[in-house]
Amino acid sequence: MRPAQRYSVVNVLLQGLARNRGWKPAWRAAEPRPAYDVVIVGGGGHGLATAYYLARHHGIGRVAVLEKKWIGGGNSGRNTQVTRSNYFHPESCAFFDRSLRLYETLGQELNFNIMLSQRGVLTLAASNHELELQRRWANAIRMNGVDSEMLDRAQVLALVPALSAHSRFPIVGGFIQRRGGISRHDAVVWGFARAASALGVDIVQDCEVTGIDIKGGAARGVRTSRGAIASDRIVMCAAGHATELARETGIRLPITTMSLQAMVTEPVKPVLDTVVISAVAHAYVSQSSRGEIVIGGAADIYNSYAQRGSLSVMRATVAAALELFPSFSRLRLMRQWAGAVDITPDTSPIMGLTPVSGLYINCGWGTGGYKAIPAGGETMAYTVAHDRPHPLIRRFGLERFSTGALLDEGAAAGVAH
Amino acid sequence: MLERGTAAATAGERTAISVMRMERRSVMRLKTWDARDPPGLRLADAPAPLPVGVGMVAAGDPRVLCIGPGEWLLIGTPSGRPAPAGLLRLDGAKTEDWSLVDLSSGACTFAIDGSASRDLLSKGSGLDFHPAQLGTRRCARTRFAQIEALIECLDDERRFELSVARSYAAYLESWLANATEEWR
Amino acid sequence: MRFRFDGVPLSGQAGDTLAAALLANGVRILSRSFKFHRPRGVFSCGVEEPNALVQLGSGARAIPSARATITRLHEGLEAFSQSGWPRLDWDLGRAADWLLPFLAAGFYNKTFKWPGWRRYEGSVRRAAGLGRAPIDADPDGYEVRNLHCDTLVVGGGIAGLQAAMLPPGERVVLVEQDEQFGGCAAWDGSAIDGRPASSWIGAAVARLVGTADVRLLLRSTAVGFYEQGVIAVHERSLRPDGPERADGGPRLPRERLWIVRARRTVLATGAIEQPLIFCNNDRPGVVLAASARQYLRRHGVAVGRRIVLATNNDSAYATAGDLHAAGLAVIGVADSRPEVPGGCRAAMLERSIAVWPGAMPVNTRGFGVLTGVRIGVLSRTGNTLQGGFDLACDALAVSGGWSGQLQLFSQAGGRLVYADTSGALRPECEHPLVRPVGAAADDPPAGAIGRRVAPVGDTRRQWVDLRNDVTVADLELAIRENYTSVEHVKRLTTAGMSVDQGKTSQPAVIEIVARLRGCEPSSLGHPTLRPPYTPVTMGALAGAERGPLYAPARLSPLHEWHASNGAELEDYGPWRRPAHYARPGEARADALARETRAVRTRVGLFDASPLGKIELHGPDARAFLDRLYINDLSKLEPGRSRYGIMLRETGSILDDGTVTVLSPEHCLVTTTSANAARVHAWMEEWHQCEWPHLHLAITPVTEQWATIAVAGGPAREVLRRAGLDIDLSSEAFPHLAVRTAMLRGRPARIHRVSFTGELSYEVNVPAEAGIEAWQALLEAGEDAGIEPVGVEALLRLRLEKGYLHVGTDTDATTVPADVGWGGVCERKRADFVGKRSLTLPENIRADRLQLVGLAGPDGGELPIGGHLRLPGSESPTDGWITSAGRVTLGDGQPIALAMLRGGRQHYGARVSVHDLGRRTTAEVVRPPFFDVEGARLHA
Amino acid sequence: MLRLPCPHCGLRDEPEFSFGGSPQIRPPSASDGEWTRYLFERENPKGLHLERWVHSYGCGRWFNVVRDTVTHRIVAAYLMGDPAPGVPDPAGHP
Ligand SMILES: Cc1cc2nc3c(=O)[nH]c(=O)nc-3n(C[C@H](O)[C@H](O)[C@H](O)COP(=O)(O)OP(=O)(O)OC[C@H]3O[C@@H](n4cnc5c(N)ncnc54)[C@H](O)[C@@H]3O)c2cc1C
Ligand SMILES: NC(=O)c1ccc[n+]([C@@H]2O[C@H](COP(=O)([O-])OP(=O)(O)OC[C@H]3O[C@@H](n4cnc5c(N)ncnc54)[C@H](O)[C@@H]3O)[C@@H](O)[C@H]2O)c1
Ligand SMILES: Cc1cc2nc3c(=O)[nH]c(=O)nc-3n(C[C@H](O)[C@H](O)[C@H](O)COP(=O)(O)O)c2cc1C
Ligand SMILES: [Zn+2]
Repeated sequence: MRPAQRYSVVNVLLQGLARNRGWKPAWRAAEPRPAYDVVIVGGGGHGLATAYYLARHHGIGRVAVLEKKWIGGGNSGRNTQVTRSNYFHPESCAFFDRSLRLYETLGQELNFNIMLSQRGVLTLAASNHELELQRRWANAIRMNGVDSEMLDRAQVLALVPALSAHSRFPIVGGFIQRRGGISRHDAVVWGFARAASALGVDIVQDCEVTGIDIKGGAARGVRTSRGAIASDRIVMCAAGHATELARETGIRLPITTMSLQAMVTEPVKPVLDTVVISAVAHAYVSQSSRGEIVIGGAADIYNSYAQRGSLSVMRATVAAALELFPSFSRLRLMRQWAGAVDITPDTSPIMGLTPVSGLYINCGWGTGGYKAIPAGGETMAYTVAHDRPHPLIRRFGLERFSTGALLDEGAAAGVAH
Repeated sequence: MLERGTAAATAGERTAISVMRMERRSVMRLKTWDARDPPGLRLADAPAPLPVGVGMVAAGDPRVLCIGPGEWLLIGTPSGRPAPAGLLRLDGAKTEDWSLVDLSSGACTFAIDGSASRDLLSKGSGLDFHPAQLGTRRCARTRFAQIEALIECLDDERRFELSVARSYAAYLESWLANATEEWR
Repeated sequence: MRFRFDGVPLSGQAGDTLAAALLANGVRILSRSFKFHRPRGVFSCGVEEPNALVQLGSGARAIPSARATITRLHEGLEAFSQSGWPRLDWDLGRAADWLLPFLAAGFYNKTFKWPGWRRYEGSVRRAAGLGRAPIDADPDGYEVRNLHCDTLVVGGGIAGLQAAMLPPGERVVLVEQDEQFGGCAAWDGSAIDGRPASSWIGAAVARLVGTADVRLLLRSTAVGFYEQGVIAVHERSLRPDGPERADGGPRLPRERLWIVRARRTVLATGAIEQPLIFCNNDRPGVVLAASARQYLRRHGVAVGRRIVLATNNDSAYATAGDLHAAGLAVIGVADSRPEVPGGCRAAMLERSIAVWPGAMPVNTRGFGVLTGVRIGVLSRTGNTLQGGFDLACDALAVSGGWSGQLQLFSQAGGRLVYADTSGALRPECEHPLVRPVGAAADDPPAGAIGRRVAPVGDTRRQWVDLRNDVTVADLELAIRENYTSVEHVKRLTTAGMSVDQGKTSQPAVIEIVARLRGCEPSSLGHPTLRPPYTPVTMGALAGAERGPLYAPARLSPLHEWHASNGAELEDYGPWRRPAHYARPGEARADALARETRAVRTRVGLFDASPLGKIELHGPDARAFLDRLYINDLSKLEPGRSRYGIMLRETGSILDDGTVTVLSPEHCLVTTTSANAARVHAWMEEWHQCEWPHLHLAITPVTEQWATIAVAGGPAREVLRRAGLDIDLSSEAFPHLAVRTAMLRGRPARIHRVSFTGELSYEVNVPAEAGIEAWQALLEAGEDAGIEPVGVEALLRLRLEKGYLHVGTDTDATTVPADVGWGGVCERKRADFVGKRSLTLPENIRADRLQLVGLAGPDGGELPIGGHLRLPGSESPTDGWITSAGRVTLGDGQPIALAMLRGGRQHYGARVSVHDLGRRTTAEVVRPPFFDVEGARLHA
Repeated sequence: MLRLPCPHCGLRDEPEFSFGGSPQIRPPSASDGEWTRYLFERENPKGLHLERWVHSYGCGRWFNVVRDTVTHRIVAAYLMGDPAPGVPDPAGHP
């Protein structure tokens, strides 16, 4: 099943001639019903994608996505859009590459242009030691069947000439995943919402889940700011708010919620065609299709739900961006914001079952879960439909924090993005 | 780079700012086991007990700076070296609950003088340099130009000493040279 | 003053802004709009300007998207338009205007999907963007200044100046973004306390300047309110943005960021005038009414000759009066309110200016620039038209009410709600740290306002956000498609997302969205108001810490010797150290081979000063260390050292080094150079937070010492010749012992430790004596063929010995058993940090990665970072090479250390090595690769 | 940028400090499960948070802070070992 009204050039022209008055809602404005087969808490990318795949792959249509504010208002609508699959561990690499593959056809599948731009993600090395570690990393990725290339200094500068100005640290080389890149975060959220809604999913905004009802060790429903809703399958996709949501169920999470900032400059004509990441200068930089230079860096250092960034961390991030691109110092920063990200001790996500039957969890994406949205949704949908973890996410279960079998992507996620 | 021992930046007759790298001098760090302010600790032959309260400085030779709870720096004249043994006396019953470590070779100090010295310092650190906060005979450890530093005010109006670890000396020299350009 | 716009020479007056000068020169079109390439002219006179963005200068000092309205004119200024091809006034992109019906909000979501966005991206990106980023490094400087005060006053208008007059002793900072104090009153001719405002302002400023502890900053904008009263203030144009001053005057930074810590903040930021919304309200010639007045009164520039005014509030009448008084043709004032206040009417009557109550513009005419306006007469309800008339004019000055500038109030956590009376966001309640005053607080209130949006007309041509080309039709579409939250509306239509951040559009967007949704505007909230209030140059944010000052480089006390003796200096963590000492014409690999050979066959001298050194004093010092290291230190004798490993609580290796007991209550530990600060912090944390009852003091002493390692067979001889006065024989001074001695009349501490596998001593002398000692040792070793060796040689030599390099061979998951230290942990009875974790099931799995040696094929190479696969293995990888090199002596066989799955079970096996598409094999061997018995070490 | 009141040095800027997270009670003899819970689980409250900071670029002392994780308001700062003012001490000390 597809949305009734196709998005196409023909329709854009036809509707344009009709003063655009014939466009239908991208997704229905749904009122919460008393009961659902599956209730998903959190209308971010992961919640919406889970709903979409539940309906699409598993024929479960009586699904509600409950969002306390507006969909995409969490981290999915405020990230720097970096999409890549060059992860170190085989389990991560397989999962994130599945996600990238889904992204590659997502625009067509959802009939919504998500503006995937596979312009390459370049990670710089400032010393031989760093280059050696990158080689270990690049080889790991290749061993997992994913593209990755080492570049020497000349190749790096040929690819990104703006890096060549003199600065504090040398550039000795780097490595690139050419299939990596950026896409449009809002479009991913809206595209999933529209497609899910067309398959019957209710997307309920301004509906905050205030509690989860559990009886006899099994999930029974949720209490919300708009009344109680019964469901024996509940998926928590609340990112930075996961701890609060889970607290009442007795599930304690290994999550720290912190502010991660990003910022954009005034738009300029194209100057940067690649996503550039550096660990020594803690920043990553890309240029959006509207022309803003989009900059991200390290998370603020303390627990925070404030969705606002510290001035000192912002200044450090700008300084790091200028260390990479000294000529950008005359550009002006136009906006700085932050999201409340859900950080785990091993920087890998948490996905799967919980000790409460019928209660599923998806969180711990920290600084890098945007790129995971399609595969996160696909595997969570499978997990909910079969009540067992999808093979791709077996290693991401909550149990690993009791066995100690962590999946440390610290090296791979050294810089937040 | 700044020339050692020469005024770095002057404007008109009145020195707006001068920054000089100082000679090595003796620096001893005294620390007690118990950080809760131990009372009555005094240097041998000194009339007054060690200053208590982080940031307080007692004049003398050596000059004593309270840089943390139960932690002092004893700063002597260049080349002078206070003898560790028998230096301290405790009025209380406890004995020798402290360590004294020579750090003279590990520090690098810049003397900052001039009407603009507070302006210069405020470029490197978020400390409040107002005389009411950091006046004569007050000191503070802080983050200055990204590095750990000790700043001591010798004189309300204009004289300060800025100490950092020796390995940062060259960096700080270039930083200061850059920061004083406007007064040159 | 002469200046150029798009190459055309023009002239203006000192004190003018670029916009004023362009207006005076009759330049009406300054830019093209973002999407539809419609011609645009000056719209305002301040930071809110959405249209008049130009590129200033060229080359490394170019400034993209400068607001002409706040750019000071200077001699020789060069400005360029940023859009329009081939020419600004004859732009082919104009064709896009015909596409207007199709390029509605979010159209790109619906198109460009086949065959993929990448196909279209290039042209879209080229069409987007505003100015051009310079590509050469910025020659100008920037700095940060910190400031403390009791009261920060933001805005230097009348309200701000009044707020700054505080009792003596109060520390006050007043910042004003403009070139002058006084705000509107500086030019609007008003009177204060019965005297002309300008004289009041002069007196007020003089008084403030003369007050101790009051600081006034011009051209300085408060851009962000951060936690606990930290406000970022951006000071611009400390010197003219022209070429570098040649006269050698003070070299001021170009811009500054003031970080102000204020107990209280007063927002006297005034208000920004809002536009009216009607068809083709974007034509050059349509300007904000108060801006028209300001151009006239402040710069003597008329925005047109035949001017129509349109307003929904009282403020535009002052403009009408002033324009008329200046002899310009003021055709009349259309006021959308059905009743015009008597005062306004009377003022117009006096000047015989027509007033049309209940009327507002509904469309404009013109080709390129404005030539006429159609005024519609509103019905009683205001929702329909009763008729209308056309007027010819070349300027239309509009006022749609005022919006107090409360962005900082909102950033501080204050809540703002939309108030119908003023048609703008107002504070909902007080804030403990921030108090709005003056026009920002709507004080005195602007009064109820009339209709702002024309009730009729093609909404596709009613512009709401001029900069991002957003129309009322876009808002309608967003609501129709269920993007109903103001945040969704913003993101779909991009209204308020450009460089002006919606300063002249946000109130109207909220009003229109509320109307379309059929709800109260006050119920909608508003898009988050984020820093910065006006865009801030990135250089100013970074301050001085750019280029070479970006991150401090630490230098050894021997640095000067290295630098003048051919050392190749590289960054190792925060330290800049000699990688090797190159001889003329020598390649890196050859230098490395020569240096390693020197140590193995003769003797080497190595600067180990960055090695972390921490002293611990106190009766519990040894007990304390025993709790931190996996090694049993309880029986370590004074004068002896032991190699030690410390763990994180998760059991993984944090650092390694030696622990030395100097006397029963005095220990010294060494750490890796990179981790020295971390280990010190780690010790303090455990002491202060967990074991405060232990009696000891921890003192980092790395900086105090120069540490010189003498390694190689003749090391003993070298020390003796250098004049060391102690018995160096193995009996008197065994491996892992420490002695104090005098070296050339100075006290030295000598450790017998080795990271190379050779007989080796570390000589510690006070830092300032380092170079002298180094030279003395070089001299003493001359006969023995001593050579200085760099970090790379040292790392190669330790590899041969199979010694661990923490951070290279280990990562944050490596536990001691993985690297062969499991037995030590098991044998130690006492508890130590990390011990509990070592028996977690995960940490005792047999298939963990373990450190092994690899011996490569002769003549081949073992690449660092290459991955390994065990014979018959199914998994993509079974480990990787962590360090690699060649044996120094003999055949130069490739050797490596590697982390291999279940490694120690596989000694003797052959593994395949995979590196960037190449494949070799290697044999798994037990390290070390050299001097297995350690004969050299104990020699 | 936070400004934190060091009990020894007074109000200082965030970059002078390092964050130590919420203090955890180390279980003396723990099962594997208890131990991993201690290692990995986090309080992470939305609202008041008891946390530790160290004045790394100042006096070097650790101290306790009660801070609101939503507004970032600092409610209290007190010495190591002291009970949180107004917060009942779990060990039952006054
Ligand atoms: C500045 C920044 C930059 C980033 N950059 C990247 C990047 O470049 N690449 C990348 O891959 N990732 C990046 N990330 C991370 C990425 O954005 C997130 O990991 C991802 O969006 C998480 O998606 P989500 O659906 O889990 O969470 P969210 O999008 O945060 O969705 C969670 C939703 O749950 C809702 N919710 C919470 N509690 C409740 C409740 N009780 N009731 C109802 N609803 C509730 C929230 O309102 C929210 O909408 C970045 C993050 C930030 C903040
Ligand atoms: N509604 C109206 O008709 C109207 C509008 C404006 C002013 N006024 C009158 O003018 C009188 C004085 O007004 P006022 O002083 O409140 O406002 P003002 O507009 O005269 O002054 C505000 C000043 O603040 C500056 N400013 C704004 N934001 C800033 C920032 N972030 N950083 C630094 N500077 C910033 C502006 O450049 C301006 O100079 C009021 O009594 C009012 O009657 C009336
Ligand atoms: C990739 C990217 C580009 C953005 N570009 C802009 C922009 O051009 N203009 C703008 O005002 N905000 C831009 N934003 C920021 C958003 O306006 C907004 O600040 C962010 O989504 C967080 O939401 P909030 O500020 O409403 O909390 C951008 C955000 C992202 C992630
Ligand atoms: Zn302190």
